[in-house]
Amino acid sequence: MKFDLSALDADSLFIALIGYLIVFISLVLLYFIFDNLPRVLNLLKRMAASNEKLKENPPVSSKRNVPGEVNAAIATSLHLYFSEMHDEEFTKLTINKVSRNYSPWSSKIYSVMRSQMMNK
Amino acid sequence: MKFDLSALDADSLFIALIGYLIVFISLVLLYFIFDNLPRVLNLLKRMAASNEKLKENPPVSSKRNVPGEVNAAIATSLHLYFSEMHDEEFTKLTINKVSRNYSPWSSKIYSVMRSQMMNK
Amino acid sequence: MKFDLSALDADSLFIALIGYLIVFISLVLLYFIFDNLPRVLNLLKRMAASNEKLKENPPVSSKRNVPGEVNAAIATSLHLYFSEMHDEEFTKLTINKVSRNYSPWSSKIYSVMRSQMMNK
Amino acid sequence: MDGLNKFFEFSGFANATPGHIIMLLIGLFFIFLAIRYKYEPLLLVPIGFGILIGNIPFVENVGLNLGIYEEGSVLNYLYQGVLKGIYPPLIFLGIGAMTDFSTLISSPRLMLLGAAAQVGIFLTFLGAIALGFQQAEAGAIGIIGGADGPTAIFISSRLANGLNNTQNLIGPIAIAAYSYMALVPVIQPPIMRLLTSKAERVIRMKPPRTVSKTEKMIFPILGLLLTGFLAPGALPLLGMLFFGNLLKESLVTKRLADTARNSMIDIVTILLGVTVGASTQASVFLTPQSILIFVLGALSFIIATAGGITFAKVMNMFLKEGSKINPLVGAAGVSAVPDSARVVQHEGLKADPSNHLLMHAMAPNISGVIGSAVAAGILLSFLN
Amino acid sequence: MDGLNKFFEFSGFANATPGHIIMLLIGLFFIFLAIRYKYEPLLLVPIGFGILIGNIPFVENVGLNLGIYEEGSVLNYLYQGVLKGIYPPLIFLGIGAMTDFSTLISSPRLMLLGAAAQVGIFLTFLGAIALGFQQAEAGAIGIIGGADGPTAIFISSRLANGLNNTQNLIGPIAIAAYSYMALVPVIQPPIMRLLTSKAERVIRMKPPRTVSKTEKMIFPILGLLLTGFLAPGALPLLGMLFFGNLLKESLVTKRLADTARNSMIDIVTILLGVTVGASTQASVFLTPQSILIFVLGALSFIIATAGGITFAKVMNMFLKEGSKINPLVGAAGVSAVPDSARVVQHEGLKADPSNHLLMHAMAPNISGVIGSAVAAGILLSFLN
Amino acid sequence: MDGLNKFFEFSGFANATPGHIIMLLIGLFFIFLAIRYKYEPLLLVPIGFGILIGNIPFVENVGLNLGIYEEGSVLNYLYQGVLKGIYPPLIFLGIGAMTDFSTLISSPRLMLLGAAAQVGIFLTFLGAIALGFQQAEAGAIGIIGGADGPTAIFISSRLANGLNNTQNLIGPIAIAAYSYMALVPVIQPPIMRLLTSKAERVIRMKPPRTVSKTEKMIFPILGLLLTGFLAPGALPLLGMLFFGNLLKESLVTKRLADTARNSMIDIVTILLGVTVGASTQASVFLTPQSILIFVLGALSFIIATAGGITFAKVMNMFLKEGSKINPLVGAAGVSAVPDSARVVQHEGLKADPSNHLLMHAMAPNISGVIGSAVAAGILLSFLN
Ligand code: NA
Ligand code: NA
Ligand code: NA
Repeated sequence: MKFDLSALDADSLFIALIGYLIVFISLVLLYFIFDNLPRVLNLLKRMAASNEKLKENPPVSSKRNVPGEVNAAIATSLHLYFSEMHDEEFTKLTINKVSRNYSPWSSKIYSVMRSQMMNK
Repeated sequence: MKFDLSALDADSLFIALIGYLIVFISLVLLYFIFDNLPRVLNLLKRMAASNEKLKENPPVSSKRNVPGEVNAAIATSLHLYFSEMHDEEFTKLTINKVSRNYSPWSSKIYSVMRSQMMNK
Repeated sequence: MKFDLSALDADSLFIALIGYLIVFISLVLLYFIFDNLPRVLNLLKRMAASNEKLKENPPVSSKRNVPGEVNAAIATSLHLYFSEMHDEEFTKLTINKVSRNYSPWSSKIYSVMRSQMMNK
Repeated sequence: MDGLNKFFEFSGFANATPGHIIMLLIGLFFIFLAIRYKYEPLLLVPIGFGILIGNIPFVENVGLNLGIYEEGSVLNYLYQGVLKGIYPPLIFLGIGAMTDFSTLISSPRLMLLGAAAQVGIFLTFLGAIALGFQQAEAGAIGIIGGADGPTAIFISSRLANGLNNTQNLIGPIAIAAYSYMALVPVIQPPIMRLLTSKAERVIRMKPPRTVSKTEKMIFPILGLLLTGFLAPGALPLLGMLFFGNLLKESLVTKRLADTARNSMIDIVTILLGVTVGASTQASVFLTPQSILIFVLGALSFIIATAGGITFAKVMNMFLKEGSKINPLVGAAGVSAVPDSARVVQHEGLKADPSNHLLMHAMAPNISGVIGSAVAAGILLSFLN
Repeated sequence: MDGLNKFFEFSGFANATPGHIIMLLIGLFFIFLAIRYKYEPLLLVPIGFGILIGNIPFVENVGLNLGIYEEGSVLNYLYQGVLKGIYPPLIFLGIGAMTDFSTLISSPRLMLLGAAAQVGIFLTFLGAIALGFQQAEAGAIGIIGGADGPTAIFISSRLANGLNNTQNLIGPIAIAAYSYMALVPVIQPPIMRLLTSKAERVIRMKPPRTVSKTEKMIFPILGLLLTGFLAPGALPLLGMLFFGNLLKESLVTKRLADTARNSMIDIVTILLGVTVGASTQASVFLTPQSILIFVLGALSFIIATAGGITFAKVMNMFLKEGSKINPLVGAAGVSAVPDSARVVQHEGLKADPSNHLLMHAMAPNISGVIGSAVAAGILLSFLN
Repeated sequence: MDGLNKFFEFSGFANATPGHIIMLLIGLFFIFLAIRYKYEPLLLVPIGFGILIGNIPFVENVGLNLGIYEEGSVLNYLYQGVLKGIYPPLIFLGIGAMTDFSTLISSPRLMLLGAAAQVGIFLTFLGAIALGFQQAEAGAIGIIGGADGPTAIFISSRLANGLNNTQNLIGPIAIAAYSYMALVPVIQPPIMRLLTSKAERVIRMKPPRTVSKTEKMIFPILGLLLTGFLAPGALPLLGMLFFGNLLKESLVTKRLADTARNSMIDIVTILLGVTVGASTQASVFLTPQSILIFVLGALSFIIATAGGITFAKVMNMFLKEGSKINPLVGAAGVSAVPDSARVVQHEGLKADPSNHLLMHAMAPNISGVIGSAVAAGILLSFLN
């Protein structure tokens, strides 16, 4: 096997050239986008700011806004009411674990579950 | 595509009806079972209670009952005897880890292993 | 189905015999190897000892020897310089996490990444 | 410049269609909902991003092997878990390992509400037939009313998978199911207020009793045997659900339960989410059927909610004072665990700020999962 | 009511046979053993529940795709890992990542006991032939004497998998292997007392020396090369075992070792357990062969134990006072890690309450694993 | 003794060739480098041990099913993930979930350096053709210059996989890529000193600005759309990379990101490493091609480094005082994350002990990954 430049057909040269070109184009575009992004975001923020006021407390959102902690607290207290064995540590655990919640049905099941798991 | 009730053949109606029926049957049965389970369990517990006395200390069970902690402790002490580098923390670690034991051969290997891992 | 010793052809007996033999051979060899390994290692250690002196500070190795901690520390300080929100705990976290580093490109990326992740 | 042409032919710019743009916007919207409102983020983020990946315009069947429907593409390999119905049972395994059935064991009568709500499935099934879908397809569409992502995906992978002259409706059905599950807090409250009187909404219920470890261990075993004998078709789902739960409750297989409910379910969720998303390639997804499916899905959620509430009111006719059921709790029977239970809690608090229904709602909520899995099993055995 | 009939035909009630009931009871018994006595819970719970899932009576080959032997069913897909012999090597990978070979390195002569105990494998192999099994099947059955679940499953997936006119004995062999491993504390003690004198049982042994990190790193590498050259057939198992161990001992791949010995092995264990369990479908499992396999399995455990002990006594003839081996330690050669080592420890304490044999027993115990894997490799190369 | 002969025929002693010995030594050398110098241990240990496993001499195609190229062997099943290009995207998913793109977002102009360095890929591509490789093979070889293991494996699995009369070069290409990535600290410094003046090496750069959470969330989305439209062929890699990154930055899918960057990527890394290693079976690996590939690989790394540095110097001509770029930073454009960035840091410190370039080097370093993935996508669409 010898090094034979004549093997370099136009096609291959094209590919190399255009390929390199496109790599540049992609990253140049990314450059332009993220160079200007901050400006764009500030603009959007200002627009968003106004929407916020509307979005902040409609039924849905407010429903959503029953924060996990509060809810876990309720569940916990509900629970402590009829649970037998439980102690401070467990309760703390519950509240802490609220963040790690999960379920393919909903990402909020776990917080509820945790509090129930206590009577195990 | 229009909504055409005439498309509803008897077969489909049957399926819907029977399907819904069976869903109910399953959960009704589960209801009955778990409504009565506590009673049944108490019954069994009383029966079990007597068996316990027999089951509690036959060779097998007693063999099994060399509790992991004790054994880990033995292994540890055995180990400390000829180990070079070890400290209080490690020892604690060992005892604590006893619960997390595992092996497809047996779920008790890990406790033994842990105590050995100490001289690494 | 009855127990029929005549079913035991020479071939099967051979297999059993040779099989058992080989099992022994393998473990006997392992025995010899690891019975003598300590001696061999001491020998090598003595040889290695001399190589150490050469190996210890060539360009490569020294390059490598910029220890992860130091580097993470640099990265951290660099970072703290232009980061907004950060606190003692984060910094500690960073240094601690240095060991858990990983990347299919290199096992050292994570330490660098960790320190950057701080401004999240 | 033949080369440049070839590059351009392959680029997204040459192949973009309005359909692609629409789908990309939908994908972005899913991601927005997940991040901004935390609607099911663990599903909407992967699905949303999957929609983006699947709808970048590229040339198919030129050996590039990018499309999820092109044999030999990476996405296609990962998609097999959806197509063969392997991911949903594994997810149920993880769910079982993280779900506590106590509430359900302690107040079993509430399970009936979980059964009642499944009416949504069967009426939607009939509705789909009336709209001209084939029986098999109709069955898969009906399950949207089960408010249970994995169940919907599993059954559509069996009944509406593009084989034996059905259409492949897995994508639309999955997307519809998850969308409405995310919108439960929007869909249910009006119906709940419509069907219940103030007097009913303030009914207080006794706290459930505590449940023994033994009961918890027995539940998955009896649950399997009973549902298995009645609806073997539900085995792949319920078998794994109860298996995972036994790993959790046996107390001697903790490390397996931990892995099942963490790394295992996470890995499957990532792969399922992104491939289901990518399976919504414009060419396949933007069809009149998809729109019909979304309409039917909305109806099934409404019917299911109404079914649960009404049945609670019926039960109250036979229950003596003091042991009556707050009909709001019936709405949790649709499952969509645990969102609908939280909606119940929230509506209950509105009617009486000191009346917490959450724990009571969990029972029908979880039994609704079993209910819809059984329904799926039945439909499978009748329709495949 | 054609509909109701169809439902009934599909339900478990219509299809239940005495076989199903027997298997269901066996499954429940496994779960009971695991929870009540903690016998190998990480295996008996998944296997036991798998037996339940596999023996819910359902109609096969009507497109329902429920059976583990029906192509296209979820169980069948997961079962491929058993059938193709993929799960066992992955489990060995995890085992290697959690096993410490120090004891074995520090007192290598005890490895011979691990070799001796493998006599159980080869005599059982001959016994199986005498009972009319084919050579290949006999080889798979013999490995039960290796007291090593994954090895038994791997070799039976190669030699007794229902192909080239062998029967599929994977289920019975796996169940037998795991059952007897769980019963080691019942099977071994009588034999140990029978074959040893009080004087022998009280022999004390020197504590093993400490082992250097370097030795630990070298072990998996030399172990691979040596066993690989002698018995290439053992590579899939031992290659992975030593690979996992190097991940652990190299000290530079900690995160890989952690994953291998935690989430990875857990996931594989769950899938292997439940599918092996489900593969015991009554129709396939309840055969005279299975009973013969259980008989042969019991024998192989007894022979292996006797072999280990006897060889220890033989070695003592050549060892000078003070460096003699306590023959009880020989019993650990069967592996069944680490139960048989614990039995040794326990029997030793009975003879002399201050004589702890555990650490000494670990060496033959672990080398027994290598020994049976090598045996498996040999049998594979001769019999496939 | 027919039996003994048969055993011997199967043993490694009968089948060992000089090739086997050479490969075994190479494998041991990889492991040595990983443990002694911590060169990429997470890859060199699995690959090194894989080389050992794959080069234990055994008889192929006698039904033993040991070889990675024998259908039905365990290694062959695990190797499918490499052969079908499934592992690399999953690794990119994990990488995305652990990579922080802040530096790149905060000083985007440095991305151009990551583009410039990709010249190594295309010149090597031409060089390979000049050496008589076919276009497709040449493309795969060129990507070695991308200094990116997974990308190299992915593209060679597509372009040089032994199908449509190409040779299977996956093994040599992967080994070359990882070897040179490990040797970056040896290869780059001389070139850096050769191409830069002392004055240039001491240039100080402004610390990058802080980046907002929103920017981080937007990056993976825009990154996907842009690169996807321009080079759809890069989707399998970049789609997953950006997907993983969104899981990380969305802040609402933390548990998925954790699993993706821990257990998931670890499992894939273990399997990819050991199978890539085992795929270097002497018979396949020890060919003149492999040697040429190693030569070309070395060249591509050198060219790439030079390309990055030179382009930085070119940029400086157009940049006003104070905002000039330290050309050393250009060397990081080859990726080999983060080693080349560390080399830059180290060389920078040599020139000025108080000038830390690490953070600046990360930008071209990471954009180099995107750059080579795009290059791979282009080559795929042109060459497959
Ligand atoms: Na439901
Ligand atoms: Na053994
Ligand atoms: Na690169």
